[in-house]
Amino acid sequence: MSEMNQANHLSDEVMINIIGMHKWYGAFHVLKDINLTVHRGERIVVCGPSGSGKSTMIRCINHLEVHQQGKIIVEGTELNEDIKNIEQIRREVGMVFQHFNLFPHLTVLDNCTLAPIWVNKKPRKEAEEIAMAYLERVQIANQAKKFPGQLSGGQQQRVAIARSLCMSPKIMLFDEPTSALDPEMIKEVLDVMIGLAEEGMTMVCVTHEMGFARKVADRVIFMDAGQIVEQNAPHEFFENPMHERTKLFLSQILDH
Amino acid sequence: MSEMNQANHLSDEVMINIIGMHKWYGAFHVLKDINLTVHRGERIVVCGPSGSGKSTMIRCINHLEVHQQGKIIVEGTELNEDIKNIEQIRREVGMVFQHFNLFPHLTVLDNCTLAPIWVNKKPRKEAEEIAMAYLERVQIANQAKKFPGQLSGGQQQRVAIARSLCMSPKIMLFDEPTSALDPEMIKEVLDVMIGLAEEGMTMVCVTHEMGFARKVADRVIFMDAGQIVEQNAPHEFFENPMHERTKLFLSQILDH
Amino acid sequence: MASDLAPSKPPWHKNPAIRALCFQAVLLLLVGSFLYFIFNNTVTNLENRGITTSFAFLDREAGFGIIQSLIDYSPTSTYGDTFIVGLLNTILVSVIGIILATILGLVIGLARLSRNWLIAKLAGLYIETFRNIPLLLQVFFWYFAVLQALPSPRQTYSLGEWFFLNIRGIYFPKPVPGETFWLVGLTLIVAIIAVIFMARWAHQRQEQTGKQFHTVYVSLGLVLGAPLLMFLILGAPLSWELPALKGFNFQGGVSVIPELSALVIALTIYTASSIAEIVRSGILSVSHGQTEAASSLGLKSSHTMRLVVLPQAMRVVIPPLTSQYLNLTKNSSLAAAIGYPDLVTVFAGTTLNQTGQAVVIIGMTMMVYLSLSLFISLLMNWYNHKVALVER
Amino acid sequence: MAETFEKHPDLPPPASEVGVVGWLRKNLFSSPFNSVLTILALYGLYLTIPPMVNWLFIDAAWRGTDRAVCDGEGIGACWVFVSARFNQFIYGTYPEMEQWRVNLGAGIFVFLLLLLSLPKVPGKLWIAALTLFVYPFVAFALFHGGVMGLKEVETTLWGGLMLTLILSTVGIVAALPLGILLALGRRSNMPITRAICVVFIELWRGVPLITVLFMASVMLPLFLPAGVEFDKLLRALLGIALFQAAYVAEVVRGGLQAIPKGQFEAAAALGLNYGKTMVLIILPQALKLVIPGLVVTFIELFKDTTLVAIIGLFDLLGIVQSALTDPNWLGFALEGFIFAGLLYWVFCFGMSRYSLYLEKRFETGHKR
Amino acid sequence: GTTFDAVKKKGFLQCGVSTGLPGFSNQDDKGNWKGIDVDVCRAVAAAMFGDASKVKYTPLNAKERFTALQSGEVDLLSRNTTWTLTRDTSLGINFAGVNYYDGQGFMVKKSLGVKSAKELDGATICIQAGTTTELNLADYFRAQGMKFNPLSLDTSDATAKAFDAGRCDVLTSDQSQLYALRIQLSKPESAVVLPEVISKEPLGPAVRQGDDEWFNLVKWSLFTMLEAEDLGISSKNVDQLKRSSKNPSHMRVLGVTPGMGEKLGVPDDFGYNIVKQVGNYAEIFDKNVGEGSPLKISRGLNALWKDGGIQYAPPVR
Ligand SMILES: Nc1ncnc2c1ncn2[C@@H]1O[C@H](COP(=O)(O)OP(=O)(O)OP(=O)(O)O)[C@@H](O)[C@H]1O
Ligand SMILES: Nc1ncnc2c1ncn2[C@@H]1O[C@H](COP(=O)(O)OP(=O)(O)OP(=O)(O)O)[C@@H](O)[C@H]1O
Ligand SMILES: [Mg+2]
Ligand SMILES: [Mg+2]
Repeated sequence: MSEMNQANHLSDEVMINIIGMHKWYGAFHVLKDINLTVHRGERIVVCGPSGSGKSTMIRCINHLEVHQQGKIIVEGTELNEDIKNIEQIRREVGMVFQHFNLFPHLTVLDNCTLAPIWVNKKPRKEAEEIAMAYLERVQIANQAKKFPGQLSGGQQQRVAIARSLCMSPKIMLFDEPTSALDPEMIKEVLDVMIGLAEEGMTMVCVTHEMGFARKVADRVIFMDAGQIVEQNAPHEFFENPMHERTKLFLSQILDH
Repeated sequence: MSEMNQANHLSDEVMINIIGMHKWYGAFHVLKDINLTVHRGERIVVCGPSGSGKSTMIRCINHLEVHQQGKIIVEGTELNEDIKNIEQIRREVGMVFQHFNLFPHLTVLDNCTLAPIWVNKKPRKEAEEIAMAYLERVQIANQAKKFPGQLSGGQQQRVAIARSLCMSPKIMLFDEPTSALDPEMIKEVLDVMIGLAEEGMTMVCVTHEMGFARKVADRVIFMDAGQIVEQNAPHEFFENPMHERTKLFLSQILDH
Repeated sequence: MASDLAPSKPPWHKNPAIRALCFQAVLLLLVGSFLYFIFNNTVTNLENRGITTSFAFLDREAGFGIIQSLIDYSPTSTYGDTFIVGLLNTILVSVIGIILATILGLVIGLARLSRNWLIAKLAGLYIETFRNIPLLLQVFFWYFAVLQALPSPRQTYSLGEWFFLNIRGIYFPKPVPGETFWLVGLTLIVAIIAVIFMARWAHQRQEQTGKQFHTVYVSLGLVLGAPLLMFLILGAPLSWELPALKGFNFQGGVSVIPELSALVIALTIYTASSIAEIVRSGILSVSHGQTEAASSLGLKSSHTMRLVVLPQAMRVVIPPLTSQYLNLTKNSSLAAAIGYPDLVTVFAGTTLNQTGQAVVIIGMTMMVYLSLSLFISLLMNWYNHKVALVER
Repeated sequence: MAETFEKHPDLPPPASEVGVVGWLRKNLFSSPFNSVLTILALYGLYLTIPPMVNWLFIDAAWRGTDRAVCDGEGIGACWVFVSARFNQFIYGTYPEMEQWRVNLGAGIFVFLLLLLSLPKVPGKLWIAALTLFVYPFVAFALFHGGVMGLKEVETTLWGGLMLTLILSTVGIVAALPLGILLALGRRSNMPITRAICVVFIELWRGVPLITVLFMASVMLPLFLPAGVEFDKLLRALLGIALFQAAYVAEVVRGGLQAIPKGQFEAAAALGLNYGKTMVLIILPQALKLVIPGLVVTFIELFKDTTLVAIIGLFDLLGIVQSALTDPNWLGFALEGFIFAGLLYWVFCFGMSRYSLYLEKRFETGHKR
Repeated sequence: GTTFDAVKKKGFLQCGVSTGLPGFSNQDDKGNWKGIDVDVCRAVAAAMFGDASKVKYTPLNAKERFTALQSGEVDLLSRNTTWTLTRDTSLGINFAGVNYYDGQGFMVKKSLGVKSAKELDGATICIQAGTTTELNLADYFRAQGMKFNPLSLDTSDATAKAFDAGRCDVLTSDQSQLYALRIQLSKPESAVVLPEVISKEPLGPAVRQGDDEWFNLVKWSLFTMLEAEDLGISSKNVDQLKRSSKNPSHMRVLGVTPGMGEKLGVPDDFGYNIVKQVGNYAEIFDKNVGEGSPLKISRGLNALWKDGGIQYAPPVR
């Protein structure tokens, strides 16, 4: 479990530490005793069948969902009800959603400068420069003046990534960033994510793109029924799955 | 025109006879001089490019559209403005629509028993027995108490077929019954239709499922610009199309 | 689970739950003290001005007349009675208005959808005209038009010796039941019970044998015919009190005052224009495919309407329709403008003025309207819940 | 074996399908029942339209200064009555010398609205803020006077169409912020806040406006400490604004509900707090969605302002009514009501068309 | 008292008047308020501020008037309001005198041929809602054992309109109003006022209870006009009398002899200001409702005590 395929870029510093975390929706026990440590620069892919709690888990990391037991420590700060802590952590953690969730009433550029200006209190000019740099980075700078509704899905998702990057997050969370996209567009987005990974960004990514997992993940985590069933380096994970459940899942996923 | 691939099930009785039929939408001449004879037990597939008038033609057969010239005779009764004739014919002709058109406020079972009770004046009990038999037939009897909104598209289309069958129609018309369905569901519905064909139902089916046409059709009719361009037995039709227009169409259809 | 693994609690002033609680407490305090401030001012003001506020006045003699009352009312009745009279009159216009507006709205709404171009356009014209003119103006207009158009009692329009129409109102004969008339009533009740049983029997027969039965005609025959037969057998034990011109006015019979007519006409015409739009959108909301599917199954168009279109249209129609009913009821308070003795005119008007009990009277009036609207919204929620489409 | 195929030319449809005959057959005489309806309707029109046109236009008295021109047999509508009173119908008893102030104020308002509704004008937000927050004070100073050397014109002199417009615009503008707050409160997850907002909204929506106005006009002073008093117009406005706020709140709530949850989540994930999320992300979208709904409530309010006539304010309807009691012009109520009705109709119809137009425009919105 | 001080402080008087009753209070085509009730307001303003124009008017309908006074919306209610025991005691108001003695009467169309109110059994009667007339009417018909249909309308001109249209046979109101309303009919000659007077209707200004100072001022402003008529002081001769009259009564009323104003808390020349700017009672009566007006009502009960009427002012001394 400790073998990582490209371990050279990893540092010892712990970025995310989840200890014995449980979560319920009403009476439904959706996450059960989750324990997870993510180091600086580590790239983690989370997979598992639908409804297994993958989204819920990563949404707990920036407190979009509230957990009821256990601890989540992000960059040394514990997530609790203290609203200041949470705002602090959300500034450090970028999140990209399946459905992009761009703000349709703002231009691409305004989408990207909104948080730097209002949360980080940057002057507009500086914020715009940074934003343009990141838009350049995701190769979409020429669309800066357009509205999200005028872009294709892949372009929208890239804007969403740029928007997160504008806050200079230390960790990026991705929740199935490509699953709402048409096949041609998936590649656009994956390329951007691979680029990010190469630059050493700490990433936690829920995805079923096994190609991506194989290529960039330091560790693949398999979840089922609210629990982490197995975690391992990608080649180990794909070639020697330990659990029956994992094998079944992989057989379905890799078949098509 | 007399070679049919599985001609053994055909009888000489003419079920549908369309003679020199024209139809206009306002000034737009949508059907031009349609002549078509369908015998008992015959299975006819209608294909052709979009807008060529396929739907319009089969909708004329049960007078959902009114034609302006020529004759349509169904089971010996001519379609004219006499409302009694039309109701009579509609009882004998079942129709399945692209978008199912189930009644959302009624359960699956009630959808199926509505017409037998109110049109054929059957006692409810008997109507329900028949309905259950047909629901069984399309393998959906266990969903009888659900509402259409709770079913998947394929299930809904099968209910729609069962609903038509409950009137014990002598002829079934299908207007692209599978084109609103996801790929996995198409098979469910086609299987039911093949079953019907095997039982000797007279069928006129607008569809682009060429596999289905090859397998069950007695005759394939190709329409373009409001006219019947070519009609032939399936193997002839697919292997030796006569007209340029047909060849072009087939090359597009079979390519993918 | 070890308790040290519970998420740690932040200090209380950083806890959003506690903050929310504090915010709400402050809000409650503000609202509460605002209400108290008002209450206090009112009490001191009333005291300073020597007004005593209580319900005692409701038992005192009113001393003024009211032109139309559904209960026995005379100037010797109490102020409490004026409340009842006003309330009943409000209910009367509302109920008549609701019935007529529904019928007219339905007709106009269907006309709007008519395949007849002229009819559809005329219905559209009706809707756009009456929807865009203030109701109060229409009330005045109709009152004025009604008054202008009608002759004085001496030049009255009449239909034989039975019906009269003049500026004082419409007059009908009033039935005066004879001694044995109760038997006719009894027959009617028996007939209704019989119809209920028959309907059940017909339904069951249809369930079992599929045979349909002309329930509507037979019931009509039964309900109308049986009492009529009884009536004739008993030798017509009913006399009519005919209205007749005595002195200044027609006396006797049943009369409808022009204020009521004008108000009902205005409310009906105004509300019908909204109802027509609701009906139209309701019917249009049922997709064309539904009608096609129904007719391709061989259903008659009347059956298609009854079994397929209406049940689905109702879902869309009922909620806005109910709020139109509510609006009509609230709008009936415009009666004050033309002197129809509804709750606002009689109770919140004359009675308030004679007694000076503004707080109590306005409070009671508002409570009446409020309870009505709460009642109707509860009903509506219940209905919505009942007919909600089941989806995946 | 297939038969020979030749392409048919498009034929013209049978005469019964197109042209005047086709149109008539299809639209007026498609069935016996429809034919009867058509004939009945035509007969009804024949009975009503010619006399109405005669009375309204042909036989009407258009010119003159006193009622003499209207008295006599066969004379239709007396529009002279309306033209004699026209100034009063528009401005009430606002002094004639000062009416330019009203015109100026209205002109500025129309100009601002034009700026707001033309698509290409930059800085919409600022113009909107100007219209909502600065303009009302300017307008009040202009109309009321007593500052900058303008002669004071008391609100009791305001009337006519001017008052109607003031009541309805101020009503909606004042109701907007309160309505938004109430809507936010009703959507909040704090139970007490929610309860207070629900009670407020349902209370106001449950009672007729006329009782609200009555309360505002006679009972409000009873609620205030002795000595505190304010203008009757202001009190009517307060009643209208509170009443309207409840309706606005419900419309805005509809808009808030239509904003997908993802927008809240994305804002939270970027570290925006509740206030910023609302102001920067949610409200701009929600308000845009509800503009057509707001226009509709505005039309309702515009019509409902006539009720102030019952509490003795001389709005358009009130002033027409009071003109009818002029001993010199008795008997022209119909003309007065038709004139007022027409004015109201033009405004309401215009606005309802505008809201339809908006609905269409926002349907495409920013989508591709 | 609070009202007195408040009025003094704001520098004008808020006066509740009728929304439009010719002779009593109505707006002329320039928007100025005119009428005998209006002149009471003006007299009070003249007394207090030495300027009769320092009045703002609030038009009130019958239903609103007491609430408006109670709530402090107006300082003085001068709106043909009948002084009754109930109103004086239970509404928290005080009547400050009577500026017009009136009585309720009936008006009918001549064509009905009715000569007396006793013939009105079963008639439909138009009446203004919320007035004492409404109560008197019911009393009268009860006492006579007759029936009637009351059509209660909001404003007096609504009653006139309904009567004119023939909606009712009879219009009942205070006699003074009947004359005023008669000239609003399309054919005034077609209506007659019946001889019966069925009630006493002393109309007068009213103030809120609890401010005696204010009550006094209103009361004595009214009396001063009566006293001026009694003493022969009118707006025409007031300047001359002020300069030269040696009659001690004149000198007291016109403030030549100091002391009277002080007792009321106003300048000593308040009497002079009232007469000069508003007139004496005979003048305002004549101008608004009497021979000098279209109403042409005779003085009758409203003549001074000396002339066979019952208008009588206590001496200003
Ligand atoms: N707000 C909620 N209330 C109640 N149950 C919820 C809620 N959100 C999610 N769930 C349930 O929690 C479980 C886990 O949901 P989650 O979205 O985390 O699954 P997932 O692994 O991301 O699945 P998918 O691959 O479909 O996105 C599911 O069974 C889901 O139905
Ligand atoms: N109600 C109508 N009014 C006017 N034109 C119509 C109407 N319905 C269909 N059409 C036109 O008639 C032509 C034939 O339509 P039809 O629906 O029969 O085509 P189709 O062959 O079924 O095409 P598709 O494969 O797209 O279903 C089309 O050009 C269509 O635009
Ligand atoms: Mg998920
Ligand atoms: Mg088609």
